[in-house]
Amino acid sequence: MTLLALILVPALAAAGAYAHREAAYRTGWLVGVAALHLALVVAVWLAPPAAVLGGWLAVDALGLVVLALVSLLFFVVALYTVGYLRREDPRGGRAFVSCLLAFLASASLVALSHHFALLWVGMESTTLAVAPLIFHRHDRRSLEAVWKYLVLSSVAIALALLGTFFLATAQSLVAGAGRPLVLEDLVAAAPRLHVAWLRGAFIFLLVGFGTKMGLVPLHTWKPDTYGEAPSLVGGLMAGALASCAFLGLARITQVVLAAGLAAFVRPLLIGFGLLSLAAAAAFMILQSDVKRLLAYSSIEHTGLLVLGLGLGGVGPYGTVLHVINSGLAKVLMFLAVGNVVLATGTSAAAGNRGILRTLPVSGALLLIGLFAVTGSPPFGPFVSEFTILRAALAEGHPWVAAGMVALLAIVFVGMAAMILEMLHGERGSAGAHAPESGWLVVGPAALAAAILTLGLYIPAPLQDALVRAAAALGGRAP
Amino acid sequence: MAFFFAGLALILAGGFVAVLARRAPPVADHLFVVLVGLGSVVGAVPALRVLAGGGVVSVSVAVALPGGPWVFGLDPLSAFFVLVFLGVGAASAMYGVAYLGAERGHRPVALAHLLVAMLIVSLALVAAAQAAVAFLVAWEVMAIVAYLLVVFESERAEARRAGLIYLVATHTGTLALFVLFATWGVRASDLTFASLAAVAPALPYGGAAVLVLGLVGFGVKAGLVPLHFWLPGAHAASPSHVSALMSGLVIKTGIYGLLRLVSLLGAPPAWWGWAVLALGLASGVLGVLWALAQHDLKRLLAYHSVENIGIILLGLGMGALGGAYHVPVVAVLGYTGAVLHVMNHAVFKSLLFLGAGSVARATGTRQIDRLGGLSRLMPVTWLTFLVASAAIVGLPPLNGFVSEWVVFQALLRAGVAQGPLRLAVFGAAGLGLIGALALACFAKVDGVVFLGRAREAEAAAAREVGAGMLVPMIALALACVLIGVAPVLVCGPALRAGGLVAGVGGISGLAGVAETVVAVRWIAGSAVALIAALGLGLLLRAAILRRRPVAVDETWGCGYAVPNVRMQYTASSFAAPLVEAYAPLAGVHVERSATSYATHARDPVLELALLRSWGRLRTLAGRLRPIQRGRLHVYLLYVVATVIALLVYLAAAGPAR
Amino acid sequence: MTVSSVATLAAVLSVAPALPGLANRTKSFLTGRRGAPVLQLYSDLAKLARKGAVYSGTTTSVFRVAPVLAVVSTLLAACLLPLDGREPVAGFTGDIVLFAALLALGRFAVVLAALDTGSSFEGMGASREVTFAAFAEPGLFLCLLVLVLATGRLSLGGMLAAPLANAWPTAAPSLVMVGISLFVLMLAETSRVPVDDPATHLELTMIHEVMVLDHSGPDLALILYGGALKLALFGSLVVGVLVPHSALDAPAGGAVLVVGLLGVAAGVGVVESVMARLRLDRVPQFLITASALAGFAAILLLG
Amino acid sequence: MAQLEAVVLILVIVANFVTLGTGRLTTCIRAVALQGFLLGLLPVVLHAGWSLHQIGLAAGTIAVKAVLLPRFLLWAIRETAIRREVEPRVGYVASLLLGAAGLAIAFAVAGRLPLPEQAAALLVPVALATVIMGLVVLTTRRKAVNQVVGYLMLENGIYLFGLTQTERVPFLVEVGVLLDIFVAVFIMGIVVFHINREFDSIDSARLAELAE
Repeated sequence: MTLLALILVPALAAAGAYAHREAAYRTGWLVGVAALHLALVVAVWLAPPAAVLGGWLAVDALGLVVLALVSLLFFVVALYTVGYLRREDPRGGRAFVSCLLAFLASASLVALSHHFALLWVGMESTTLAVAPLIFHRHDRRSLEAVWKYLVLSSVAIALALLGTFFLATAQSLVAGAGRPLVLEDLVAAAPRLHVAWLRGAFIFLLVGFGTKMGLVPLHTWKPDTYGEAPSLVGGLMAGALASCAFLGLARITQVVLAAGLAAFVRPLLIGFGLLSLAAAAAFMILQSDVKRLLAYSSIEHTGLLVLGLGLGGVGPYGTVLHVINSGLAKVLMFLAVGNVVLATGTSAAAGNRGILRTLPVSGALLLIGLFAVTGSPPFGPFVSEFTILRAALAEGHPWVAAGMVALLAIVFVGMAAMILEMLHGERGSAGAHAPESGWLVVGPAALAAAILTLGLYIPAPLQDALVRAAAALGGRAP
Repeated sequence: MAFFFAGLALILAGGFVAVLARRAPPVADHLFVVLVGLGSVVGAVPALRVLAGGGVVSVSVAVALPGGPWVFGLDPLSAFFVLVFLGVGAASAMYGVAYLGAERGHRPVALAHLLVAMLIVSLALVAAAQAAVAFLVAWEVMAIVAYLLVVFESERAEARRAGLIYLVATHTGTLALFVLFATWGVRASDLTFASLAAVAPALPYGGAAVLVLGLVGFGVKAGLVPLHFWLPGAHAASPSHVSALMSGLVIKTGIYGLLRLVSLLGAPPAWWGWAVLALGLASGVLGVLWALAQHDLKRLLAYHSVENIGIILLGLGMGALGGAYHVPVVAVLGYTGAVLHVMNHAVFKSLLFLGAGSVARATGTRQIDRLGGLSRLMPVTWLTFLVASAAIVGLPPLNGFVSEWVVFQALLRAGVAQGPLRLAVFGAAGLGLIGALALACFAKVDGVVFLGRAREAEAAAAREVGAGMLVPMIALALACVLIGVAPVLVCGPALRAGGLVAGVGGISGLAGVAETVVAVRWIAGSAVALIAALGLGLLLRAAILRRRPVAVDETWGCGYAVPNVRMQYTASSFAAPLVEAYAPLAGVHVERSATSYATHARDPVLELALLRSWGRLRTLAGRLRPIQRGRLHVYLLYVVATVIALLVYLAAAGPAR
Repeated sequence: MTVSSVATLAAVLSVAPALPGLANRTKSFLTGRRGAPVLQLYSDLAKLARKGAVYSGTTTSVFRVAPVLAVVSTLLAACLLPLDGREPVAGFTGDIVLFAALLALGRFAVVLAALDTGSSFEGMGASREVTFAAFAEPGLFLCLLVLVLATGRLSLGGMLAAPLANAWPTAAPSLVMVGISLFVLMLAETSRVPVDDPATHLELTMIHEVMVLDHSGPDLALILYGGALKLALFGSLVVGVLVPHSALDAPAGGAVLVVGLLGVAAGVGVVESVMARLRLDRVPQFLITASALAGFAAILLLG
Repeated sequence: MAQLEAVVLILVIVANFVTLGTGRLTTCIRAVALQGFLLGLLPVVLHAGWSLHQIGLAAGTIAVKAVLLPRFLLWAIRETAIRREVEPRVGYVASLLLGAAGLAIAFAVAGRLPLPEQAAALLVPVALATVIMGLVVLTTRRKAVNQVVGYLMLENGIYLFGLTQTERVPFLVEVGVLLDIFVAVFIMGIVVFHINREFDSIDSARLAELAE
């Protein structure tokens, strides 16, 4: 029941939020539901319930990690939303909260699905739930952004559906392969599944979910969308939505690896990983808009995720850990940048200077976020990136390691050059700055603390989940 | 180890007190000074015990992170560095309190104190870490904190630029270290140093990859040529006590890293030793040549750090070569010289930067050619600065001579060895050249800044700085003299550290080492003799002159009737013959006309190589822009093309699993 | 420290002021003039020591300490040389570095004193001094390391005594080259033609002389004596390398040295009379040639 | 039944070619609506049994794909009074040729694929061809509405392929899929409507302000 509640509570709450006219009530509702969801996740973590709906909804380590991350990030974003909605009043404010909650419901569905078609439904729902959030300004630029996002995501996700059907076909061609499209049965029967169809399924699901993750060259919607969406939505997309999309890719990878197709998929994943890193690095060093910069940073991290997944060894462990770490770091960055944009009204780097002096708390958080997101010790992403690097070297890919490190260096230059100039630079014409409200900084501050903690210490339950998730993805604990 | 951590905690507490009590500056300042001082003393206790011959101590923290437990420990090498870091760190931090006091109104001074405390703590932890992940964490915290201190005066574009270049350089170096430890740890059970040392013999190609990565990763931090490009800007842009910390201590962590690498890896192959020796020579000679061409006092001192890193590397390279050619005396002396020069350079270079800070505070400028005659107005600063400059030049009876002497011993002993190692003896000539050039440069600095007459009004109006700044400077100057006069105090510990790196057990059993220990006593004796003879000579001179008429007049103007201050020889002119002789090597641009003469030093690595390559990279990246022109149908085509490419891959994959 | 080493040192100290005089006298003789007496410097020193002093108001104590330091450091350096051919007054493994450092200390003091006056002429002299020193220093080290390579000893006392005599049969070409190289370096270090001209009267062309323009009285005496001592010091090195006399008895060894020194001084005079002064920008080439010669000598020994 | 099935599938192909070849937006939309209707018929045609599952699916498909979405799109272009021409980036003839090539590829590929026995011989190639032609429309048409049409074609093709797996994909999931597609097109329609109001055109080529 808990599993169903995780999906239904936010879904019903979305409808409930739409029904209420009073804005203050809606934000309270949002925070309450987010807290409840988080509590439910904790309960699930402490006592994992049995699968429901004939095995369609279940928890395993990988899903749990993503679910917990989504829930935590959503809670932080919900707190931020309280402060945000006091400062900005998006058109169609009622739909804003509803769409956020709908996103939570569909993301939870993705995290809990152990059925590929259901997973697809959840994934498409997340796409659609987010679209109105991007569009809330109703101006030309956000229109363009949402249009590109919608078309590209929908086309990609349609291809993922085709891949799902391929997977079903691969399963249907062998007798006794268990329940259709249920993850556990697919994994169990994987060695017997039809190879050609399985490979085809992987390719289409890779394109589909890869687009949602933002793998190069399927990433084109990301900078536009992240650049135009409100920062908290950008954060949610970069932190939670991308993690869900990664989960989809991880699920099919689980099946193909179990089928013994490692030699087929690993070069693909490594190739996409490096390509994404390279393109992100190239576009970052020319960037002039901080939110677009963050979008490319997100693409970079996506590249690292698939890279770790493709490397094997301790790579998958690093990847799953990096899902958490990069998710936290990206939301931290987006929310801190959000505060800056709220104060100055622009996300152009040139329009934001001397943030550490005008917005000391947000500035400090942005600074921490910069070092965290670029994988500097002692922050969490360092641990995961370092693990992925170790995987590259241990699995005999020294050139991949060299490329990865060289690109990370370029990425660092790109990010540091812009963000540090924003933090320290001289203010030209300073606008009026509202003081930083507690709602706007408590969430990112908590994230910063969490990232620092994960860089120094991984709690035992999390460690346990990571090891099991890595094992499911063909990896081992470092 | 309890004392060690307690000391670090006290230092950190001092930093936090400075922030928390910032509304009551006198209280905060005093508490900060007391806590940092106390913490340094307490934290140094275990290090002293180890260096005095006590056993190696360590403590292991089981963290649930990939890479195994975090081990912190003190062996002679770590202990030596910890001692340097805490001692010089505390002196600089105390100086900083008085130095920054004037800026309390418009800059977050309390935060700077906290950052300095954090910097000292992270430095000590870098030296004490005995596990890769703990090391990297301490390493990067140190780098980031140092960055924040470099951009303390962030309203100046110069500081921001220097800070960014520093940060990028150090982060790139850190990335190289990531690869280093990841490569090394491929076969190790975890990433503690003990496990890494255990698998060292199995590394492919004798650990060539690790050694090269170490040179890059640690080399950036140490600032060896050509990886020094970040150093002058960062050191010049920082507040002066931070420059002292950066130049005296932070860059030494790069040397520590190399020494630690060698101690874990075992004797490196000969090619590495030759490479380090060559890099050391290049850094030493080019560093001092670039320094000669500088006009900014702090930039000049920064380039001297490059030079001294070169000297340290000469020692390190000799250590490696001694190990590679199985001449343990050379190995031990080389490493010992390196370690000793680390300490000495930390002392006199931080003192020089503090002196430069006092000059800048008192006059408001760092331009050497605007200064002059400060020795009368700032006698204590002058005296300490003079001691430090004589020390950095390597003159007896001061500490710089002692460590350069040890490095010379390693170089010369290579000459009396057998085989290809003898070739290294030419390094001695190089070191001689470096010393002579350094003498020229510090004659210029001392002469133009402190002697003669003030060239501009700001120098004429200078006043001696307060006691808060003078006391740390005097302490460091006394340390220069003490080590110079009683080198026995530090040579024993340094030999232990050097012996550890060289992997030689009973170092005192080596004939050459015993000889060196005897020679060090002779050096002490000669220092005393020199001081005594000088004193005697001065007394004699005073006695003679007491009965003679002594007049005071103008400087002899060679017949020119009205000499004025503008006629004094400037720093540019002073250095001109040398700078011009080496101009092609040093990338110096000379501008001269009938009435003026000016040299412009551009850092060839930064300006000519790196920034140009970066520009090219940006141009290249710019060519990729058309990929994202905003056209949705093109984006859709990418999706289609990806599908097609993947299907082709699928078709090529063949039927097998 | 032996009686003979101290006695020889004393002898060298007392002979030193005669050396510049002898060099000048030789030069005068060869150029057909009478010239000043050989012992002129003794009377100069005596006269200066009796005088008072005039100081520039710009100068500080640096200016007053420097002459003493210059003499003291040269003196201590002389203690390291085995003047009698067998043993120095004091010495230890690796003292060749101390030797070079003591000479550098003296130079540092004199240069700072020059800068202390604030005079553009003295600044110019100081600039030239450190410049040429920077070219001479590697040469000195190369010479010393040739001796290290030839004898296997790291102390001046060791290498210039018996081991050097033993090395002559095998390393003669190298040692001759080092002797020449040291002679050239001596010309530079002691400001003789062709590097500098002690007899010039135009400040703009001076190196050493212009640095000490402001010194007067006893200070100037110290400077002059220090210069003479430096000549004796390098002369002893040259003699020690070219004429190993460790096999002789103490008085004989000392006598060989003194005679050798006089010979070196005469040699300086000969050089001064046959060579013109080099243009300032040619001096580095001259010194580099000397260094190269020593470097070549070292390579010969390594081969 | 086999002939009926073949007729339906051929009509699907015809609808594809009409979409590719016509110059009128409304024709495009109507062709896709026809396709949706045919898709609704197919489960019934393929599997003679009249299970509740199949009827429900057929009804839902026809309601969404043949009625609701086309009407909504027609409303959107009528409300915004846009010009009704297709304005392709690639000419009609070229589009048709591309479609034909896609059809050929689809048949060639499908012939080599190992298929479940129950799948009809024509179904898979037609599905793949529809997918390809949907992608052709998506990438060669200027107008936003037209791209929605392309997306619908793509979805239809995938739906056709899914028909080989109907008994393996549960009803609930199919409803979910259908609902998702409906919402997707609905939101796209709204966006198209807004685009037109903001830009006075639904030429998606004008939407290139966000770029590097």
